[in-house]
Amino acid sequence: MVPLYMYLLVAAALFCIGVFGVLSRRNAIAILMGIELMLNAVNINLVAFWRYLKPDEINGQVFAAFVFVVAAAEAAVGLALIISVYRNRNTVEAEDINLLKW
Amino acid sequence: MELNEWAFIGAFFMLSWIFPAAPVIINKLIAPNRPTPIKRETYECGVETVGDTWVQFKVQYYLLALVFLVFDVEMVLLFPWAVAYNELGMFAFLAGGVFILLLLEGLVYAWRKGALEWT
Amino acid sequence: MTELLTDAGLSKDFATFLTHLITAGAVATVFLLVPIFTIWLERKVSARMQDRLGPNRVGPYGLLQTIADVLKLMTKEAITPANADKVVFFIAPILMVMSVVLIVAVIPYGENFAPTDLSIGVLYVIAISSLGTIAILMAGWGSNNKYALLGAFRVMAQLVSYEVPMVLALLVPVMLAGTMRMNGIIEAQDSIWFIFVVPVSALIFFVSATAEVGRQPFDLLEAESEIVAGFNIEYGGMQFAMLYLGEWLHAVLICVITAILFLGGWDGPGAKDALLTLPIIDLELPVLGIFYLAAKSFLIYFLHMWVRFTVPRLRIDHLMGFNWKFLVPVGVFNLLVVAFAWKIMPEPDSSSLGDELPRALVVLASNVLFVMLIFFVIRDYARRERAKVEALVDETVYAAASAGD
Amino acid sequence: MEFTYETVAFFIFALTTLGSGIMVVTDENLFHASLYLLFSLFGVSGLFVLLVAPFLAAVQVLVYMGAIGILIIFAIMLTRGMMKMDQVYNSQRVAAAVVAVLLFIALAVTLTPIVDELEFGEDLNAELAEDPVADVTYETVNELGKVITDRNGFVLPFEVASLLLTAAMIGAIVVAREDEA
Repeated sequence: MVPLYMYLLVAAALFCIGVFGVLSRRNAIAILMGIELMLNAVNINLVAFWRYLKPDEINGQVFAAFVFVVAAAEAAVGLALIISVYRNRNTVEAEDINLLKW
Repeated sequence: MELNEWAFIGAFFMLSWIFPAAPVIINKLIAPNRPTPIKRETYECGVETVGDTWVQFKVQYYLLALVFLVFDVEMVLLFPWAVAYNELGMFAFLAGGVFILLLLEGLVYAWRKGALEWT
Repeated sequence: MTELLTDAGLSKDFATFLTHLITAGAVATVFLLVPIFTIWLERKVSARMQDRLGPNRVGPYGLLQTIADVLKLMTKEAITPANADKVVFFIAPILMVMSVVLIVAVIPYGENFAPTDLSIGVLYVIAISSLGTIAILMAGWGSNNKYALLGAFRVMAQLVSYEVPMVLALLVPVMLAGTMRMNGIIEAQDSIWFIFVVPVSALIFFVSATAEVGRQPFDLLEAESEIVAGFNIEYGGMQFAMLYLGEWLHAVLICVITAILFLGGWDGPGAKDALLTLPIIDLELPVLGIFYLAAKSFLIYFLHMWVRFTVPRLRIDHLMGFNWKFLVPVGVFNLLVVAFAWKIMPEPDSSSLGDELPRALVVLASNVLFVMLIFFVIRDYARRERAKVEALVDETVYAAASAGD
Repeated sequence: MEFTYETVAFFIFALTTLGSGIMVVTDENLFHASLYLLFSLFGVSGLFVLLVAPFLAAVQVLVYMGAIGILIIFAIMLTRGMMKMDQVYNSQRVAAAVVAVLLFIALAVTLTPIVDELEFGEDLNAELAEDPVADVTYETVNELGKVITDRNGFVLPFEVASLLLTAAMIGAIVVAREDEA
C-alpha cells in the first residue's frame, strides 16, 4: 500500500501550486483556477484521511461531496463577477480592479 | 491490494487512445503531404479571413453553463439518495423533495429573469 | 483465461492485468466495428424511407460501401491549418473517440459476463460522456476558425443543456433498482421492464439521448446550412473520420444504454442458461444474452432512425426552450412523482411478477396521471396563448377595417 | 514501499496532477492553462479511485471536467482573457514562489514521518506511515445516501447545499446579466 503521508504530500504540493497561482497570476480567471487547485488538495486530504484513519465512518466522503458543492458555487459566482467587471471596466487583471482601493 | 475491476478501467484507458490514434497516424504516413499556403489557410467558404477568431460571444452561453453547473452538482448529490432510497423511510422522500424543490425554485427564477431565453 | 496465463509461468497480478488488456482490446474492437455496419444500415434505411435506393454498388447490397469510404479517407491528405493550435487540434479527435469507447467497459452481456461491473456503472457512463464535450470544445478552439468556434459553442450549449433531463430521467431506474451497477439494474427488471413501470422517464431519456448524440431533429451541431459544418469544419482525412466515428459510436452506445436501463438489457427467456463454452480460454459466452441485448438496442436504434428521417430540424431557441422549459421541469416532477408512488406501496415479498405487479401498477398509474396533468397544463397554456394572438389579430383587423372606412 | 500496480498507478496519477498543476499556473495561454487544469483534476479523480472512493472520482470528472471546466472556458472566451497575455505574472512573482516553496517545506516536514526523526520525544506521525486500519468496499454510495438523509446525520447540510447552489445561481445570474450590469 502507498502510505498515507504520500497522499498528504501530493495534496500539500498541489495546495502550494495553487497558492503560487493565486498570489502571482495577473488574470483573475487564472487566480480562480489556482483556487480550484487548492480546493482539490483539500479534497485529497479529506478522502485520504477517511480511507486510512476512519474507514468505518463515511464522513470524509460526505465532506468531500460538500466541497464539490462549494467549489461549484464559488466558480459560478466568481466567474460571473469577473465577467461583470470585464464588462464595466474592460479588464480581467486583478491589479486593475482597484475600485475599492485607497 | 488485489487487482480489481478498476484495474480493468485503467487497462482500458491505456488502450483506448490507441484505437483512434493509430488510424490518424497511419493516415499521416500513407497519405500524400503537399501543403501549400492556400491549402493551409483557414477555411471560410473561400472568403479571406478577416480579423480575429475571437468574435464577441454572448453572455447567454455563460448563463446556460451556469444553470447547467448548478443542476449537475445537485443531481450528483441526488445519486446517493436514489441508490439508498429503497432502504429509507418517508423522511428521505421529504429530504429529497425539499432538495429538489429548492433547486426548482432557482430554475423558476432563471426562467423569470430570462436567463433561459435564447435571443 | 487468467489461469491459462498463470500456468504459463506469469505472476498472478501480471496475468490478471494481461487478461484485462486483452478483454479491453477485444470488446473495444468489436464495438468500433459496429459503426461500419450501422452507417451502411442508416444510409440504406434513409434511402428506403425517402424512396431512394441507397448504396448498392460496393459489395452485395452495398455492404462494403463504408469500408470503401474508410479506405478513401485513409489516403486523404490530413491538412492542419497554419493558424491552428496544432497540439489541441491533433488531440481533439482522439479524445472524442476515447470518451465514447471507454463507455464500452461497463456494458454487461450476461449474468457473470461483463468486462467489468463497476459499483457506479451508470454514473461512470455519464462522467465519461462529459469528456466528449471537452473534445468538441478543443476541436473548435484548436481549428482557430470562427465557424468552428461558434459551432463548438452551440454544440456545448446543446449537449450541456440536454444532459440535465437525461440524468434526471436516469435517476429513476437507479432509484427503482437501488443500485448504479449495470447488472443490478438489469436484475431489478427481471420480472417487469422499467419501461412499463416508468414510461415517462424512458421517453425523456430517449428524447434527451437523441439530443445528446446530436441526431436529427437535434443535429444543430452540424447544421450544414447554418454554420457550414460546425466544429469539425477544418478537419479532413482520418481525423475527420475519428470525429465522425465518435459520434456514430455514441449513437450506438446510447441505444445499448437505453436497452439496459429500460428494456432489461441482456435479460430474456432462457438468457441465463444459454451459455456457449469456448475452448482453450475457458470462457462461457452467453450467446442468447448478447442476442437479446443486440436486438433490443437495434429496436431503439431503429426508432432513432425513424424519428431522424421524419422530423425536421429544430431552431436553436426552440431547442433550448424545449429543454429548459419543458423537459427539465417535467423530469424534476417526474422524479418526485415516481419517488412518492414507489414509497407509498410496501416492499414486495419476492421479485416474482405477481408480487412486483401491484407496486409497478401504482407507479405506472402515477405516471399516467402525471402525463394527463402535463397535457392539461399545456392545453391551458396553449389556449391562453391562442386567445392572446386572436385578440391581437382582431385588433389589427378592426384597426385596418376602420382605417379603410 | 514495495513495487505494486497500485504504487505505479499512484505515481502516475500524482505526477499527472502535480505536473499539470504546475502548467496551470505557468502556462501563458489561458485556454491551455484551463485544459491543464482539467487534466490535473483528472489525476485527482484517479487518486480518489485508489483511495476507494469511486463515487467521488466520478463526481470529480462529471462536475469539474464536465461543468466547472466548461464554465471557466466560457468565461475565458467571454472576457477574451488570452488577448492581453504579455505579462503573465504580477510583481509579487518571486515572493509568491518563495512563499509557496516555504509552505510546502513546512507541510512536508510536519506531515511525513520525517518529523519523528527530529526527536520531539514522542512519535507524532507514526500512524501516517501505516496501512489503513480497515478495508473498505467500493459500495460506499449506499452508505453515503443513508448519511445525507439521516436526521442525526447530514440532512441539514444536504438541504443547505441545495440552498447554497440556488443562491449562487441567482446571484451569478443577477451579476452576469447584461441589461442590469
